[in-house]
Amino acid sequence: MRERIPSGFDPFVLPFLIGMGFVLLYCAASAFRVLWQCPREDRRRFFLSLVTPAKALKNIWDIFANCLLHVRLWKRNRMLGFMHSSIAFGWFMIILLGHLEVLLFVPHRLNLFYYPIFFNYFVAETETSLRGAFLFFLMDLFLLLILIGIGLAIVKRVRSRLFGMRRTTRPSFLDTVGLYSLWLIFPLRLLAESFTAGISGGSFLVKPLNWLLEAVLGSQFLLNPANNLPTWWAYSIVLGIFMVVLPFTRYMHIPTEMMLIPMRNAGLRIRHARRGYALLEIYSCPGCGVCIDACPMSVKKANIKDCTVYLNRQIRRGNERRVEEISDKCLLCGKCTEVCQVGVEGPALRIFQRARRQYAISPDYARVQAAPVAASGKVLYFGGCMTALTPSIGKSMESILGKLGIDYAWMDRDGGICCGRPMLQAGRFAQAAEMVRRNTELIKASGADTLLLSCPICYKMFRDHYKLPGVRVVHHTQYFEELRRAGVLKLHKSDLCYAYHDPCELGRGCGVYEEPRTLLGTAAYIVEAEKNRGESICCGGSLGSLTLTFQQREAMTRRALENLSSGGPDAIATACPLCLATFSRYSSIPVRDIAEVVDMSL
Amino acid sequence: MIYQGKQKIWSDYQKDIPDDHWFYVRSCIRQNFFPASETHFVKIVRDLLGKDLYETEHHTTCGGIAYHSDTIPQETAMTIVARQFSLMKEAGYKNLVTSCITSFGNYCEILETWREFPELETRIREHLWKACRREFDKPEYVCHASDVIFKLRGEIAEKAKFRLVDRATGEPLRVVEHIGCHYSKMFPHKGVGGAEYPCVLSGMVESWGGQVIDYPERRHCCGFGFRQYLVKANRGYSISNTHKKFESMEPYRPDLIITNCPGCPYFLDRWQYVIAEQTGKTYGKDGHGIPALTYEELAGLVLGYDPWDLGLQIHQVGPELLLDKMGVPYDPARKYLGLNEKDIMKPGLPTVLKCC
Amino acid sequence: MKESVIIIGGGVAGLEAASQLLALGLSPVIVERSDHLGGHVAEWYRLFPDLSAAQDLVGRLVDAASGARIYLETEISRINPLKDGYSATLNNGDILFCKAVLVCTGFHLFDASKKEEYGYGIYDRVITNRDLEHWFGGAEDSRIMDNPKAVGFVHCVGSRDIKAGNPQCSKVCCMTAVKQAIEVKEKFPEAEVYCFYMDLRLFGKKYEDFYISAQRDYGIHFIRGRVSEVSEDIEGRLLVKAEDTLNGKPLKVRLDLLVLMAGMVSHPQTARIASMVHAEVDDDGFLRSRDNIYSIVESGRRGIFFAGACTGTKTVPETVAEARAAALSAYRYIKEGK
Amino acid sequence: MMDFGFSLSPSSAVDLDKVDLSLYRRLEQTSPDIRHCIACGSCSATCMAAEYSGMSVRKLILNLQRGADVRKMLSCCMLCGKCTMVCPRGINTRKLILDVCRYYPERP
Repeated sequence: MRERIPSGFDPFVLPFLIGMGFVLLYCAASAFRVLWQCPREDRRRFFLSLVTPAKALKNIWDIFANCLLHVRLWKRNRMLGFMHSSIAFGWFMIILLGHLEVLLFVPHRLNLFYYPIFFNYFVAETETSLRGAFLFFLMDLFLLLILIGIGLAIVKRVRSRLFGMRRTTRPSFLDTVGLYSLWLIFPLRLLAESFTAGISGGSFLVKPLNWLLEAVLGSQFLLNPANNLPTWWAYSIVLGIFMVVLPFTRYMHIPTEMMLIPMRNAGLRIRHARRGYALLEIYSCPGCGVCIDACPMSVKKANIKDCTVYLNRQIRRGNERRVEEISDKCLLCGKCTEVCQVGVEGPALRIFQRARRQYAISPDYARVQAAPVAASGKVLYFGGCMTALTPSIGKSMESILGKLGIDYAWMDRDGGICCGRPMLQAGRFAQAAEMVRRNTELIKASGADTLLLSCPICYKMFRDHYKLPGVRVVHHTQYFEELRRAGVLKLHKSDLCYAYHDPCELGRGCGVYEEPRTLLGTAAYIVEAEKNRGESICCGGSLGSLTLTFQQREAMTRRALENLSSGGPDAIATACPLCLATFSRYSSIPVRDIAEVVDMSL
Repeated sequence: MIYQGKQKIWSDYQKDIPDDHWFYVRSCIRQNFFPASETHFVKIVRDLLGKDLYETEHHTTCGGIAYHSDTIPQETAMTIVARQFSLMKEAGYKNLVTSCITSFGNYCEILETWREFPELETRIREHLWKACRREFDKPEYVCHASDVIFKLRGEIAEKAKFRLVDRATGEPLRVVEHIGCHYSKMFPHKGVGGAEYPCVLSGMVESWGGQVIDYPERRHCCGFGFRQYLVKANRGYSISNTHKKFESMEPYRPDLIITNCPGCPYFLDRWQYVIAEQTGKTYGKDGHGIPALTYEELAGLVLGYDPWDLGLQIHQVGPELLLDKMGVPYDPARKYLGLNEKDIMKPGLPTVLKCC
Repeated sequence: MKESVIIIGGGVAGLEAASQLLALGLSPVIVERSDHLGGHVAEWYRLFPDLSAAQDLVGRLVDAASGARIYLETEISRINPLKDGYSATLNNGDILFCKAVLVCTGFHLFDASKKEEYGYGIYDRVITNRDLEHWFGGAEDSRIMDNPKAVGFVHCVGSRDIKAGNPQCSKVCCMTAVKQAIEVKEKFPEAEVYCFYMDLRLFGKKYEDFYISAQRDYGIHFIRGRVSEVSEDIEGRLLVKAEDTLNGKPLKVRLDLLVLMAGMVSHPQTARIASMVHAEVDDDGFLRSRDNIYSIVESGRRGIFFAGACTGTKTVPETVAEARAAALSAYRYIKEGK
Repeated sequence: MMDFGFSLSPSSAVDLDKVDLSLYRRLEQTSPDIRHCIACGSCSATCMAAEYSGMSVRKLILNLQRGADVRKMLSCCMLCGKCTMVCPRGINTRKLILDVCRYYPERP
């Protein structure tokens, strides 16, 4: 072991140093800004979580698993998982090993930031020592891993279909600069190390390349330091470029996600579309474009630029017009969040974006009268607005409850107050809160202990946004399944084979996947659709979208029906009046609510 | 505006107006509103033009006002009218001439009703017999007095001392004609020129040298509307109608309004004062109003009768500017002298509308 | 010698029937009062719903019927029944013998000046649907100004109006109004275009598409309410009053052009011809068919057939279809005695 | 001013030449299907707020076309979407309502 440069410095490290310095400063400032924008309560919670050992451990593991190993991505797509983890983990290991080398061989240089990165230039170590040989081997091994990852990335750029991706994002100019510099970093490192391998040593990757170079250029040429310096310059410059552009490219997701994970683990949520925690989600988006294929609006290559990845990009760019468009168009089905590797909550971002709008007219509901109901039997049924337009559901509910002899009261049979969810989704929180207040009064006054809902939109709203102590909020699929298990509801199995459509608000929204299936499976046969449960495709009728036209929605509904029909069912079952009405418009096979199916089998 | 188009329509609505031998029935309210108008109709037709015009003091109201104010049933009005017919029969006349537009409409409506429901006529004959032992014949012709003046407009023009022309400029006066609603809106064929473009008044104006203004709200009611005026709660509606007409005619800067109905000249005249008091707005020149005259008054002016004998001092809107324009001489000192030089006293003057 | 059929009227129905009869091997004779063939359609510019040129259709019909004997500016003076046919005396002295008579006398466009309150012939800027078609076809019309700011269409002029003597719906005016409104908007994109309607009766194929397009693509305003009166203001613009019945309020608007959708009424000649052939006239003035479902083209009298708008208001395609049906009926009557 | 015990009543007539259509014109840009209404009234019939505020998308559109005030009818709208569901012309009524609420000019 010997240090080749006594001063421990060479000007070629400057580009790297500048880049690194810049990116560190930028990240620190950004982190400070996010913390500053968070409400005091959130900030306190975050700092507390950092010093709570269990949470801290979880944070470390989550960062390791997701940022380096990309465990979630492996689960979704092995090729992509391998590609990402080979680059991220390999790079991490090279940096770690670089530091180890410094620590082991030149501990007095630990204070030099660039030493581990350019170790092989500054320190000549022979591979003959065991430590050197082992570390050289590991370094080459991880470099090889990264190079394989880069190779895959290049293939993916040209042929994304090989990776199972039908559509991917179009990178912006800076993204392209970042991408090419990232691609170049490791081949250049390989080249630089190969040039100096005759002096500084190397392992199975670098050494043979060094021999090859020797054969071509001659050993004298390689041994002259002036000749190998340009390769190190190139390596440093590319690193520097990558660092400098990083904050302005999608690669900003790398540092951001490391902050997002602990904050999310601390229980922080979006409270404003552009401030605090939301910024972390926006900047954590790696721009991978998984959400494009997942988005129900992207059928027939339409609305691609309205997916969450583009929302994040436009918010970063400050393109307000597009941000509004994208925010208003979305169905809020939640599928992008379901498939997102970093957990960007597209729907929530959009709702908060909508909430920023100012209105000249603001409804209040003082004039709206809703007749109080008394639920002597303790069960209060709330059909909701959409059930009023799908009377088959209401009739089936009445029929089932009647047959079972359950004493119930129908809260909004003759009209009532909306649950408030559509208003909430439109971002008009004050109006939604007013409806919540009015309904809460009515429910409390009714004396009920169970609020039964047949509409998942209402269910989600009552479950998450109402404070109804002592009142159990339950969707009819859950309620009937309970009764079936208790032996109260006895169903005979029909010969019909149903495809079950998971309504967005019930499945992804409330995590209710099993009860409807068990219930339906008792009353009939089930054939699963190609995409189901969390991957279920929105019917296209969602009230979440403010701007999608009737005509635009048709293609989405037809695509969802195609998916549901993939197993050749006799009929489609769903558990949402809006899905029912939307599918019925275009379906060639009958569409029924589970309540209807249950009633038919009772 | 295509004048030939109107002429074509007028040719479709020619009305038979008998040449002579008329049984004349006066109006209840005109004698109070415009006391000299009917007198001058008689003077012009009988005395000046030498026609046979018969009047009887036994004539009463036709019941039209009560009928249109919903205070008597139509059968009552019919029986009253039947009595007038019996008076005409007694006098030996067959051509009925009414002074009032509502009477004219009432007579026409009753005769049409009897034509459609002859049994009703039989019943009315019984009513009349029971009530006063009278019998009647239906008139051969029913005309309005303005029809008669329309017919005689040429003769009047020949004898005219003044024309509807601005003496200073030689330009024809701009005249708004206003036809009473009951004249031809119910039965277009019973009016000269029909209901949409009646020419009974415009014909007079043109014969006497004036120019008729066709303004957008020409067809609109004067606003009297019986119930609308008579019930005070509705009076705002009444004046609003008049206001609408004035707003519509204002841009044409009319010199005068000629009417053929008892209520119209009254309301078109008096409401100008109320509108001026309420809104501060006047429609004539320099804070004056637009004179609203009856056709008899206008015929009288043209023929050279004294304005004060014609009763123009009874109008709210002073006629002086019009008289000056036409060149009609008048003695301001005699303005408030009535019949036989009796002092009828000078009224208080409005604050907004200039009246002389 | 081929059997002859006299066709009274050389409009769309007469021409199409003639060409069909020629194809069936009979010898049709068209007797037309006016100096041209093609009837009202010959005076039109474009036809809904394809916006095809009316002249093209007339040209096709005339070509197809060119093998028939055609009398122009000729009227029928008398028709006498014979043992197995009819003889017809023309006003030029000719006498024609035939096996069957096909009445294709068509309709008469309502005289819009009869609706006095609309001021057709009185106000400078009031025209009819026919005047507008002439103008579309290139005719000069001084009533149509260069850059109208607002244009109105009045539906049902003389139709569904018992006071005008026509209780029937003229069927084609709603669609014509929508078509012409679109055409006007294309000529004058800056103009506001209003359609005053009582009901919109857009029953045919593609008609609703026109309505949607008129609303969506052209921004034409549809006001439900019949125009009650029209007057001219001091600037010479038309002041149009109607009730906005969907609003329950009176409405007025100033327009630079008002187009009256004159409806279809029975042709004055129809009654004369009917009396000659002893056909019955319905209370709407149109000819009475044997029934109105199955036998519209049959009169109920031996050898007398009807086609087109002489039996009621019709569209062009309906008239063409009836003409074919009538030709076939006449053929079977002559050949098979049915 | 003299008190006669009665006064001019305001005209109920809509003068299309005088109505302020700036809001309607703006909405034609942001919610173009405002033009599609055929006044069938399905929206009014299904509306849950109708009986409290006279809400009706049909009337809303008509009033906008006539430059009339629409604030009262919007005052109880819960944005539930029933009107969107029933509209035979596929008008995105919720978008329209939100746009009206958003762009309605502040008036004294």
